[in-house]
Amino acid sequence: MPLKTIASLDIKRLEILDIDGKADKALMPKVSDKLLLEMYRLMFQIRAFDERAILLQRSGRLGTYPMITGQEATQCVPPLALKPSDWVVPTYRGGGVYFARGMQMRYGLLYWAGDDRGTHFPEGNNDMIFSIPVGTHLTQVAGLAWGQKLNGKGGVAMTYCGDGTSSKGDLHEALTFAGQFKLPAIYVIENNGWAISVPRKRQSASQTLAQKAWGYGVHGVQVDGNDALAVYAATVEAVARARKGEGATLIECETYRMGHHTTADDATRYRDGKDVEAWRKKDPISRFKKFLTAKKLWNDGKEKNLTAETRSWIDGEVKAYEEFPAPNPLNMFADNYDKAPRALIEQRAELEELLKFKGGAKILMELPPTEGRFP
Amino acid sequence: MPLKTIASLDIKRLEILDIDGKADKALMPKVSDKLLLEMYRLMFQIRAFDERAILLQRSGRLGTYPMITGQEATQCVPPLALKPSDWVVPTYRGGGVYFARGMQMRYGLLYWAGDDRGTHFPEGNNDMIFSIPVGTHLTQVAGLAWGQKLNGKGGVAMTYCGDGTSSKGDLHEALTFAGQFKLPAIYVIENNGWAISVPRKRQSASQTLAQKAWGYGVHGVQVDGNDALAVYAATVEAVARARKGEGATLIECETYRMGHHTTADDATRYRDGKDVEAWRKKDPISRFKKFLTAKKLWNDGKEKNLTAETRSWIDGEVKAYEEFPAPNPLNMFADNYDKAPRALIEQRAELEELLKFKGGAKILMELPPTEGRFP
Amino acid sequence: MTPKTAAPAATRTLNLVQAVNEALDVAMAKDKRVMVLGEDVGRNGGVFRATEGLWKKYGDERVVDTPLAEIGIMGSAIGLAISGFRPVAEIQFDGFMPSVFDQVVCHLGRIRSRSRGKMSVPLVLRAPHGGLIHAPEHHSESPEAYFCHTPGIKVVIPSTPYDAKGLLLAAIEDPDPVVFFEPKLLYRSAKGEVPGGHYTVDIGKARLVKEGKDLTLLTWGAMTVTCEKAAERLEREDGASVEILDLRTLAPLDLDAVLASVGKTGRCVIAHEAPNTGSWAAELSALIAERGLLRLLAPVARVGGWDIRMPLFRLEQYYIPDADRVVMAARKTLSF
Amino acid sequence: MTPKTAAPAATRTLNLVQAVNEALDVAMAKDKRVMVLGEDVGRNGGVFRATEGLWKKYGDERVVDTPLAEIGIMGSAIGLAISGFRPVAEIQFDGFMPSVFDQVVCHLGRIRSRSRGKMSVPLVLRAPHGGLIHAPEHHSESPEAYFCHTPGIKVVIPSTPYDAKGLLLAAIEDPDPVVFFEPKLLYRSAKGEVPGGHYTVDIGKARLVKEGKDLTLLTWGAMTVTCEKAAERLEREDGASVEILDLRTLAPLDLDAVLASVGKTGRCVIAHEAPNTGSWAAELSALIAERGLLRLLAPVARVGGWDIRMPLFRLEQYYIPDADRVVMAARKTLSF
Ligand SMILES: Cc1ncc(C[n+]2csc(CCOP(=O)(O)OP(=O)(O)O)c2C)c(N)n1
Ligand SMILES: Cc1ncc(C[n+]2csc(CCOP(=O)(O)OP(=O)(O)O)c2C)c(N)n1
Ligand SMILES: [Mg+2]
Ligand SMILES: [Mg+2]
Repeated sequence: MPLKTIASLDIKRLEILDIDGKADKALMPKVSDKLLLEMYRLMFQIRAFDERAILLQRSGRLGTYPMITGQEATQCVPPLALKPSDWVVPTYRGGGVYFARGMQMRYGLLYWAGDDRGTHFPEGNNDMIFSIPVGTHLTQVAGLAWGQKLNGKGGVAMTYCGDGTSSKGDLHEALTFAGQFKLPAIYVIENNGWAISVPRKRQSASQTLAQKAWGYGVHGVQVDGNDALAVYAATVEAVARARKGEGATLIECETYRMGHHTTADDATRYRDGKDVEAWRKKDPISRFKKFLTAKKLWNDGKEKNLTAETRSWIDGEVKAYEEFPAPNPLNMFADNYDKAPRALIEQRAELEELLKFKGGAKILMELPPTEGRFP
Repeated sequence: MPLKTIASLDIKRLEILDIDGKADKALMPKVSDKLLLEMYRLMFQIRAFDERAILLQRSGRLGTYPMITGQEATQCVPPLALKPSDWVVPTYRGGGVYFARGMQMRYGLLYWAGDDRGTHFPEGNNDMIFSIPVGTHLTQVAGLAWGQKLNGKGGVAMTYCGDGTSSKGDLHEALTFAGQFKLPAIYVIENNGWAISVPRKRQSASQTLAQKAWGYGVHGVQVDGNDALAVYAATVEAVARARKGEGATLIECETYRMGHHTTADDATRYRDGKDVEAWRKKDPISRFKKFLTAKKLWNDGKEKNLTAETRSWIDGEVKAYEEFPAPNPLNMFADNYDKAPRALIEQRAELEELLKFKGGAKILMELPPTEGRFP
Repeated sequence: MTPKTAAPAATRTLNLVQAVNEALDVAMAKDKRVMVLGEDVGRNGGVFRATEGLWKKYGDERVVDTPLAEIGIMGSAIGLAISGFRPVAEIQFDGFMPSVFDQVVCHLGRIRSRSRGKMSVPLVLRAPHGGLIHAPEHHSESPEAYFCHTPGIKVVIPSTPYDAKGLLLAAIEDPDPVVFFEPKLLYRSAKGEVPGGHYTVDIGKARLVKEGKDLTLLTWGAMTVTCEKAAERLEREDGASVEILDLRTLAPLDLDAVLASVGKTGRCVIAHEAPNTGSWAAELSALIAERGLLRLLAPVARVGGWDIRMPLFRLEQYYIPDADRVVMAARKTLSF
Repeated sequence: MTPKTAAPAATRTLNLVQAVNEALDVAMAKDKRVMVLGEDVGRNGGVFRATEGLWKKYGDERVVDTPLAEIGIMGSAIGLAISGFRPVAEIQFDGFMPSVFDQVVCHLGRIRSRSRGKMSVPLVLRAPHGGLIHAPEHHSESPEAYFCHTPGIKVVIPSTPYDAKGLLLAAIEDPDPVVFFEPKLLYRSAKGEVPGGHYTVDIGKARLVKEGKDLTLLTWGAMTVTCEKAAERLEREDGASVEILDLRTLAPLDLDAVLASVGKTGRCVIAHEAPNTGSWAAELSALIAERGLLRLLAPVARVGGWDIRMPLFRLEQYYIPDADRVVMAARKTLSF
């Protein structure tokens, strides 16, 4: 039936670097050679790190691990548009984000080995550990952005969620707040095509995920998530918008999960290898390498050095990780409250009693020193 | 930054009847004179009923009551596009919807008097009592629509939520399911400008609420919710879409809450009388009356008869409501399970003991008979 | 019951909702980081008027009418608290709290330990509590057990205006998250002397309402008043000496006070409004018997709501225990 | 433990997840109204393979991979159940159940009474339960207490393949909503004889794992196996005769079985995985002392998780009670 149009919306997609590494001059963002090389280093190193982490898991030296292979641009680039004092909250598939924020990867390994001491970020960074129940961090990040706004220092808050997670009501309430209060927030939907075994097209009938933004008065854009330059340009624009007090942005980064969901998953059960191969051509790293090489910023020699450098860096991180002594079981009672209530004091004593029951009176001496505050 | 547009959407608004009662011929839906008169009767009667209910509440003969004054078109018209076997789930502000579905209003009064026996719908209707925690019914209605789809008889499910409620994550997950599974669902957002004291513009930064549909692959449209013809046309189209298996529709009916939020609220604390006056000009009933009168379907004589008829109908409903005997306290234990577990049998006996303690041994004889199934 | 910080002389008679309102006012005046957010808490002053006047006084930035989205309220309050603010978030009714359980169970009490002490969440989650105000379904709930079973959070529920103000100020100043229940039946009916200005009542300490030798009535919230009525009858009609303990803080529990009282009387009736099975009263009954078995002269009795959906309000007085039910249970316990 | 309907001869050794899978298969073959919905339950067969093969066999319409939206899963399952279907909804891990509490607490168990018996919600909400599989945070939770405190729903948790199949079939056929927990530690480690075809195990009946005279170990889920180890040690090292009761159904509780066993032994240790305070063990401990005070020879002891966030998995074996902790508690109880 004919009627009058009262709102017109469109969704734009940003692509700058084609798969042969040619950049669209018109869209090229301002970015120094140094930063271009840093982007490459981060993507290159995190991929090598991921490969090693998978080997560690396969050989029983690490717990279940979520690799980011194929999503390096979406993960490593956005943090480069931020300050340490800006908040960043990735998802569990966030190794590249934390790495770009300067985290020592030994802690990432420690976390996935099931050790709480793995939750450890660089001093002065406003980094937060991800939420395992997906999406539950999204409204919290609205609060972090709100805090930045109230502090009035131009700080922002950036967070990630997956294509699957975009179906959670949490995103709706988070964007409602972000739009209503014009919060300096950047929501990156890392659309890697899959939510474990559920493909993007079975996740939502929405043509794009970026267009969800229009339902909240939030700016929305889709970018080629395997194109470091496009990801960078979109992030820089969103961060500028946020710092200027012009509100929140939803960036859908379209990328692809090249690996299994985690080392505990077997993607061959539910997806066709052909898609994976098709996406391999769009690989964010090789594409970016072609670009750097054409720009004479990169060559085989540099690649060889970086490869060697990376191997020894990873060896160092793995060694540091494996040298962590077993945690003292009593640590779990630390830092649950500013002041532990009576029940926890009793329960901790009961655990001590259990440890003695198991290992004899001297066991408490033999255990590593406790960490954290108690009571 | 320039980039390519990959998705576009226009949000349309439907208006047919102007405030002088002139209808736009081009948009006029097919509707019989009989149905036009039925629309008027329903709107006219429910308004009179509301006025009486408020008086009852003010004089202590009824509990807190949510009036619909000003929203008669949005409430009474959509059900007219449905069959009894289609599901309908209104909100607590749903008197007009239930009335249009044929409910005896004595039950509406009984419900708002705090009597569970007020939950009573016409035999054969697929009506459901509203959810007091707003929005929590929205995903349930997706399930009801899903059931209709699986039953393959062309049935649909229609539900309402307010502008405030549209901020709940429940709507997001409901529309995600409705879009993904192409459910025969109609979601009516009854945008009456207020969520208690919070005005629409402070509820969401989205230009319209209708455009939220776009984020789910659901059809969205805004209509003048005080225009019975526009509401009817939009509903008929949505129902047809649903019956044909073409998926769900989100209809934003823009109307206005002329009264307080409920009889427990005092709107003068937070809103300007001027807005209310401005909206009075757009009154759905007087506008529709002008239309009918111009069409020679209505005149003062008929109005006089309807007024008298309505008064005696209301008198009858109020009388019937007030003649309900007090409920037997033991009723509360009925119908909690198909078979009551041991604990409830013990607890019901304990209540009997309490009643005896209060009223003496014979009290149980004096109480009205119990209703419902137990154990 | 004595204020931690000496209270200014000026004390007036206030009701419970006025005491809550005054606590918020004092806290906001004292600490710029304190914010109030929720549905209708601003211009409208809250549906129970608990935030009356604050919006005018402290403005849009510190007294915020939020969209109708409880996960948004709870999650953004957590983010604000992590950022160094002191949000006081309101959920309009107890019955709507389940929509924030996800944030409460998965995050609220875990963030401090998950971050290994680097982060804390010093927020207060306020909500009205309990029934008997003739409200619709979901407006008369007592969900405390869900929160008390969740590690890392404190649960407080005052029953007097004095405690309401002092405990709310303590809750706002507490470095950890506090769920603060306000017995809505007492909002206007409970009146009492309340000092002006700032004072706090310690979280984690029960209030001895009255001393007694034969029986302990253990209770919280509006049921405290019901227990006072029941005790008065038991003393008059049965000549029993009844002690009443108002927990005030449910978690962390003032176990010393509970065990001391029941250790003395040997008999205990626990009265509360929630569905009895799996309620907080179960934890109390269990602890009393586990820790004081040999001092019990009779089984602990629980008087609570029935294990069913609370009926609409015409029958709510038969669902929520009244003085008669407490008296009945007390007599069985006394004559055991 | 004897099947209600005679089981066909053919019994094989299955593990617990295979038993769950077979129950779903039998139910779907028997009743066209039965549907399975959840995340990754279709083509992938569930992250634990509980729904393996069902999608191939019954197709897209009856085995549905849903979007990642738990409220949507729970709410639409409620709507489907009201419509006459028999949805079996899966929440992928216990730790994600809080996101459906809103539907569970506000609606799931209330719709029958709210509609005055006109509507019912015959659905099953399946979720893995408990810890010790070295999973990340929120993957090792035991949220049963939240559900057991909520009226109108049943809560079931088998610890053997035989019970898993028979109870799941009973749950699917039950006219009321059933929350069905599956101890994930036992998915593969618990093996046992399981009859082919259709049989049911009554909901609401505890399983006597072994008889004993001196002490009752009351437990459920994976902790049943821990209690068997502890009992074996107590009999060998202490010469104690230990009875083990596996509740199987938490709500409605088989109170007769509990009181009969503790009435006989006079001593009881309750072992479970959840944070102990406010847990279902509290309700059990309370009931035992309230109803059987004079038959208790020692205080009831609860052995549960600590009242803190469960640490990441390197320390989980110190959080979840092991046989040593049960033995320690049992010895104190026996020597009281
Ligand atoms: C609330 C919640 N439900 C379910 C899960 C189990 N789960 C873990 S990851 C995942 C898929 C997430 O997909 P997506 O959001 O696309 O992120 P991706 O894994 O692709 O990075 C699921 C269902 C969870 N962690 N939290
Ligand atoms: C989940 C939930 N939160 C809060 C409330 C309290 N409440 C009742 S009605 C209402 C406003 C609803 O506004 P809207 O959705 O626009 O519907 P309207 O009242 O205008 O018809 C609120 C906040 C509720 N009932 N449920
Ligand atoms: Mg994904
Ligand atoms: Mg409204």
